[in-house]
Amino acid sequence: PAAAEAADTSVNLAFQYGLAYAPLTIAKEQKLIEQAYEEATGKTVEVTWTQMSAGADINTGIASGSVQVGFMGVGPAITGCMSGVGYKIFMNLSGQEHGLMSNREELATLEDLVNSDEQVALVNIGSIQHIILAKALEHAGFDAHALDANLIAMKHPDGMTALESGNVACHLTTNPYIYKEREDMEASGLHEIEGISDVWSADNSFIVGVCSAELCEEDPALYEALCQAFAEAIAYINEHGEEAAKITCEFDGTTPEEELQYLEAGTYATETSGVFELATFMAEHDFLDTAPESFADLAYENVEGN
Amino acid sequence: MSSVLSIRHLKKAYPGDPGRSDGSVLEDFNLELEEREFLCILGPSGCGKTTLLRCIAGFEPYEGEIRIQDQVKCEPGTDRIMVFQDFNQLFPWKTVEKNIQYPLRKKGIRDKEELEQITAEYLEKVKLPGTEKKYPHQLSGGMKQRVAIARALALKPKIILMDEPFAALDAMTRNRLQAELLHISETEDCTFVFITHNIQEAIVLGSRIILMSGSGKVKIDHRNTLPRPITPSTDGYGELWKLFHDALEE
Amino acid sequence: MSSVLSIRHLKKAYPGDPGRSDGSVLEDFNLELEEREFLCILGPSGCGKTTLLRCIAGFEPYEGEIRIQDQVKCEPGTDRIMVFQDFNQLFPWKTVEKNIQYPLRKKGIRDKEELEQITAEYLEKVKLPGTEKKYPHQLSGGMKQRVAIARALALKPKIILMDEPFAALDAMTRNRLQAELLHISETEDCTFVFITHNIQEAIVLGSRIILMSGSGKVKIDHRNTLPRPITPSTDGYGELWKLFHDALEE
Amino acid sequence: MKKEKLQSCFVQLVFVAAVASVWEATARAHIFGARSELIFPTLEAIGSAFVKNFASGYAGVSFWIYILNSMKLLLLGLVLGIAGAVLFSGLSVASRVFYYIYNLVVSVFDLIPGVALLPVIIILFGIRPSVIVFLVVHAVIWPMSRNILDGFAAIPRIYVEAGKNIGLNQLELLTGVYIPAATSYLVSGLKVSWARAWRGLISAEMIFGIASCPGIGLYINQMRTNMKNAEMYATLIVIVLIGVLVQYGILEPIETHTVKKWGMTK
Amino acid sequence: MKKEKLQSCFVQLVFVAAVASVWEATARAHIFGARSELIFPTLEAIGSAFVKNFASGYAGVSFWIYILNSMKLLLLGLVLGIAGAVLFSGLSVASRVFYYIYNLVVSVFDLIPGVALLPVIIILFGIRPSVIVFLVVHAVIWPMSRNILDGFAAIPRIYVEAGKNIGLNQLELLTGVYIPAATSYLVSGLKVSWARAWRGLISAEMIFGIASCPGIGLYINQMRTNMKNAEMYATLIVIVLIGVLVQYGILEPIETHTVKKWGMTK
Ligand SMILES: Nc1ncnc2c1ncn2[C@@H]1O[C@H](COP(=O)(O)OP(=O)(O)OP(=O)(O)O)[C@@H](O)[C@H]1O
Ligand SMILES: Nc1ncnc2c1ncn2[C@@H]1O[C@H](COP(=O)(O)OP(=O)(O)OP(=O)(O)O)[C@@H](O)[C@H]1O
Ligand SMILES: [Mg+2]
Ligand SMILES: [Mg+2]
Repeated sequence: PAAAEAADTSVNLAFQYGLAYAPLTIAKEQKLIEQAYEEATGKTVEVTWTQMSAGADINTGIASGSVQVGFMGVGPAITGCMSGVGYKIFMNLSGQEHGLMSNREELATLEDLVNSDEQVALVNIGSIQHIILAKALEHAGFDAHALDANLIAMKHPDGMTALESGNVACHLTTNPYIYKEREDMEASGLHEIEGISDVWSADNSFIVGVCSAELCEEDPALYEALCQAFAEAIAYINEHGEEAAKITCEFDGTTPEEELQYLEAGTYATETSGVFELATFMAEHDFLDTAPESFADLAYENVEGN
Repeated sequence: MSSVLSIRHLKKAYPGDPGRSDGSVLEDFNLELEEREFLCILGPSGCGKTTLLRCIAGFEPYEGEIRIQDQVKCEPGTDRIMVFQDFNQLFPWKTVEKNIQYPLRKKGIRDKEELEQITAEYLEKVKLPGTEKKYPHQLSGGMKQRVAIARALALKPKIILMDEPFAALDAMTRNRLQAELLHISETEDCTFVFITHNIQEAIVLGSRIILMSGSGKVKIDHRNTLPRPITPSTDGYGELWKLFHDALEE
Repeated sequence: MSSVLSIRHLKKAYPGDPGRSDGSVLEDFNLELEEREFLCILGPSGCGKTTLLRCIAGFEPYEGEIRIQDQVKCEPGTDRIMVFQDFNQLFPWKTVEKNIQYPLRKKGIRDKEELEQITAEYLEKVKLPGTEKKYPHQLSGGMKQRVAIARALALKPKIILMDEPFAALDAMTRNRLQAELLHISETEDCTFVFITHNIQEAIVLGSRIILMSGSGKVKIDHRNTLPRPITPSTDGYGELWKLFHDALEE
Repeated sequence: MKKEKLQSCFVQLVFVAAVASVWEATARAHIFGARSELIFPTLEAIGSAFVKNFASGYAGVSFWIYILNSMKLLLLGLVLGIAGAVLFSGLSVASRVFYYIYNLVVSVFDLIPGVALLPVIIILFGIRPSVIVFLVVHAVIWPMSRNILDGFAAIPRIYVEAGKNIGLNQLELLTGVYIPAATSYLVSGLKVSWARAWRGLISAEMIFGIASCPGIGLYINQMRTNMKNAEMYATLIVIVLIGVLVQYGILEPIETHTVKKWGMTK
Repeated sequence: MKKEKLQSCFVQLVFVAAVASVWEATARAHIFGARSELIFPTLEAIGSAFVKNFASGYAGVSFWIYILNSMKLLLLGLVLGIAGAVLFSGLSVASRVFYYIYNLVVSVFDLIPGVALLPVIIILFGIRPSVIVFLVVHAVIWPMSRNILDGFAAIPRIYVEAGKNIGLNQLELLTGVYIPAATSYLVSGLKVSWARAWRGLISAEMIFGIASCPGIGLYINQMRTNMKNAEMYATLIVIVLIGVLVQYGILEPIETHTVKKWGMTK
């Protein structure tokens, strides 16, 4: 703490819970930001990590200036960019596979689902999972909002509990829950409803990092260090999967083997993918008030991707 | 006449309170009360009169045996109705009228007119007509006591336990209520246990008078044979008064 | 002697209560009390005695004027200490001792020994030595009243307002406390307003006796000139007693 | 009485006006950086969001529907919670053994956050609005029980004795003595419970949103997610208005017509 | 007294054993599908998770640290909340105008869920542990104030009059009469507040976990996210144990040494 007080500058980072945030754990544990900043400038930086359970709180934190950097689902990030919270995407963090699982035999396809009044659990109404479902529906030739009235918002683990105990018909979820549910296919009589992977894969940007405009403009050195540190963390996961899994498994409550499997199933990369397209889709289907004109409305110049 | 109340070897000590030297308020207290007796209890303040009454009423745990009409009773019941010493014994959430009628209802009287008639009758007896709709907090101390007396009398219990019921009343009201009690005692099948500090009152009312010593023992147990109605000018009144007065002075 | 208490055109009605026919408990009530007088108030139950005392003490809003030593006082204060009619006036969270000492402390007496000495002295006066460490709920009704009396007397206020303080006491204790009050009244600079239902008590104690009618008016205002100490055998006692007794009977 | 009521209204209005002015001044001062307006909207923005809420609703659903849905679940949960509290506290009066158990149950369950119970609730109740009702009950029943239990313990002994004396049985004692004598505790408990129920409902709807039965909690959550702070505050105002209305329109009159009338409270 | 205590302990133990058996039977019946064990773990699993919690902690941080961090924030919030409630309720006794205002403030703020205040709190306090403290205060101060205000209103008039009579000023009246006379309300309020504080803390830490100061709420949230229900229940047991310990170890003795000793409650 004594050293921290003497730090030349400081930065507050906020993120959420789950495997998708694994690179942050690496960066935090290996103090990559501190190192990168010191190498570049010779000065020290104090980094505070806060875990919040909703992207909305991170948005408020950034808007009020008490948080400078946040990581969240691409959905809230796009909303934040367009509603003037004062940040843009400064890098991609990860992409994760999504899937729609069901415990009702009669629900084999999206069409069956649309024609039934069975319920679909997902993490939040208006969340990225909701948008993915809308995309899948549109892709399959239905109205994007055809299932809106059937949605049940609950946290991933609660959704899994509900699905496996037969209390909800379908659950749209992501890594690692989707894998656990797939593992249970035999035993619980679950099956997957196709259609999600057609419109969304682990290659799509799922979690992105956003950075306040102030930090980006006023402290380019720190901004650079952040970019560099997270790029390193991502590279570490991709190149030293086993070591990375050993570090992060404890946080995710898994064994290193399981963790490695999960990490490998995700895509960890700095380039965004499909963000602008997603934003356009959101604007077209009432998930967003104002449509971005170009990718530059959503991301800083240094960001590669679309 | 059979014994309506029989107390044998009653011992009462309050928990966590060493009490008197012998450690209890009442010890080896014995009393046999016959039907339709009017027992008055005299005794210095703090000698255990209220405690005795509370044991009879069934509000306190005790050692020994208390029998009502030959049955051991440890729980409170409608056969023994208590008029407490405390001014706040009426239910503050009920009007005077309802305070009187509620126990009657529980006793099985449901007819509205009958209830009203009884209420009026007993309020008349305690000189409180017109207070039916008042709440207890709107009454004076003496008025509250009188409503409590009316409530008890209206129930016509086997035994009435009264703890200084007239202490807060002026002489005239007191006289009237004394006459009322005497009348009830003479005409109805009712036994009284009546605590008072007023020797005159004890002599006027009691067919039997007990005087307790400061240590909770029965010091005098006197059967009052003066011819009724008793007034200070009745023959023998003076000696009796002196007997109790001197015993209290000791 | 100057007027220590002066009540002019006092009118008191309880809100939401039509009260008597004229709509108020007290109306155009006037009273001048000189220093070191001992005023006893008699009156039928419910006539407004307590109400009067509460107005003087400053616990009730009223119309008219009440002056204490020539100053208009509407708020309660330590110059007028009240002993309530209710048994539960002691602070239940304080022991007997602390109940007596707390007001003394507030009055500025901090010395522990002095406090203990005063406590012992006044508990002795009310015949309750040895109860220092008890809580009020462990006392009998009469004992609570006596502690409240001790608490008030220990404070040595200018005016003591007492609402039937001896009602729950046996004859002997009552006599002893009457003597105590007379002694205080003779030796100390203290004015008493004392409500009682006992005509004898009023005559024995009062240097002045007021009898209120059932409608809250002053019916008799008598300066008691019998030579002290007054006993029932004092010359003129009989007539005086009859005067008040008959007035109450009406 | 009447005068006091007026005076109290006046003071409260002045106070509300003062708070509103301070808010407005803060909002206009733009002291929270460039995005001040977003996170600290002006009264005007909140006001027009208020109007817009009612006028257009959200996601094609009228705002009234949100309110109605919430009120339905809220009232159901509140009634069940209060009834349960009264029932179990009543049983505690009748049986000492039950009292020991219930006292422990209240102490334990009052400590457990609703979210932690969610898995169990989902298993037991399925995915239905009843889950929210259950969470509201969970928010209400324990503090209410605590108030009732403690209120029952604190009623003057003489009333219970007077009740037993006139031959009341356990049930009659409960309804005829314990409940009226503890009314001031009960009313206090009702006030706390009413607030608990609102808070419980909002949090329940925020962690567990049912699209087919959307409530105010879901609405607030949507507004938060979409960074519509003005709308969020406007919705809060609606919640507060309903809450205060109930407090001053229902709970205070109850107080006036019971404990105040009986001289049991000031 | 002593005997009653023993009896109560015995009854409660029997009850806990009964509940545990039912839980165990349900868990062993495997009635909740393939992952029944995960969703509804056996006592053995919970027990070993309990041991593991303490033995190895989580993410390299000892479990004690989580407890300690939480307790620190909890106590701070609790003390501030209670002190604030006493202070403001006290002022309400002294000034009628203040009473009107405070009564309104309590009614309004008690209705607002902590999450909804979060934006304002974040703006005012930034992202710091003090936000959690603030949320705990918010959970405690309003119900506590309600209890105190109502308790003050319900104390028998004669005590206040006796107090005024012996010349107590407003402050002395408060400490010398109002507070002791309302003790049974205060203790009841303390019990409710203590539970409120725990629940408030857990929810606060669940929506707002600070990695540098991780608390039990963060821990529970992690366990939930990782589908470690056994660990979650084990943590709940810790919460309940601490809560019940305080209730029976601190709050009940307070009751025994005040209102019970004074004969003001049974
Ligand atoms: N709840 C109690 N706990 C402990 N001691 C008590 C309790 N109630 C009464 N006592 C004690 O028991 C004794 C007798 O009390 P009791 O009330 O029976 O007296 P009493 O004869 O009715 O007196 P009084 O004429 O003053 O009403 C007293 O010494 C009193 O201190
Ligand atoms: N708080 C109140 N609200 C309404 N009416 C009241 C209130 N207090 C007293 N009264 C009424 O005022 C009248 C006088 O009451 P007060 O208590 O002064 O009588 P009192 O002379 O002291 O009688 P007692 O000798 O019985 O104590 C009574 O008729 C009573 O009903
Ligand atoms: Mg007695
Ligand atoms: Mg009176």
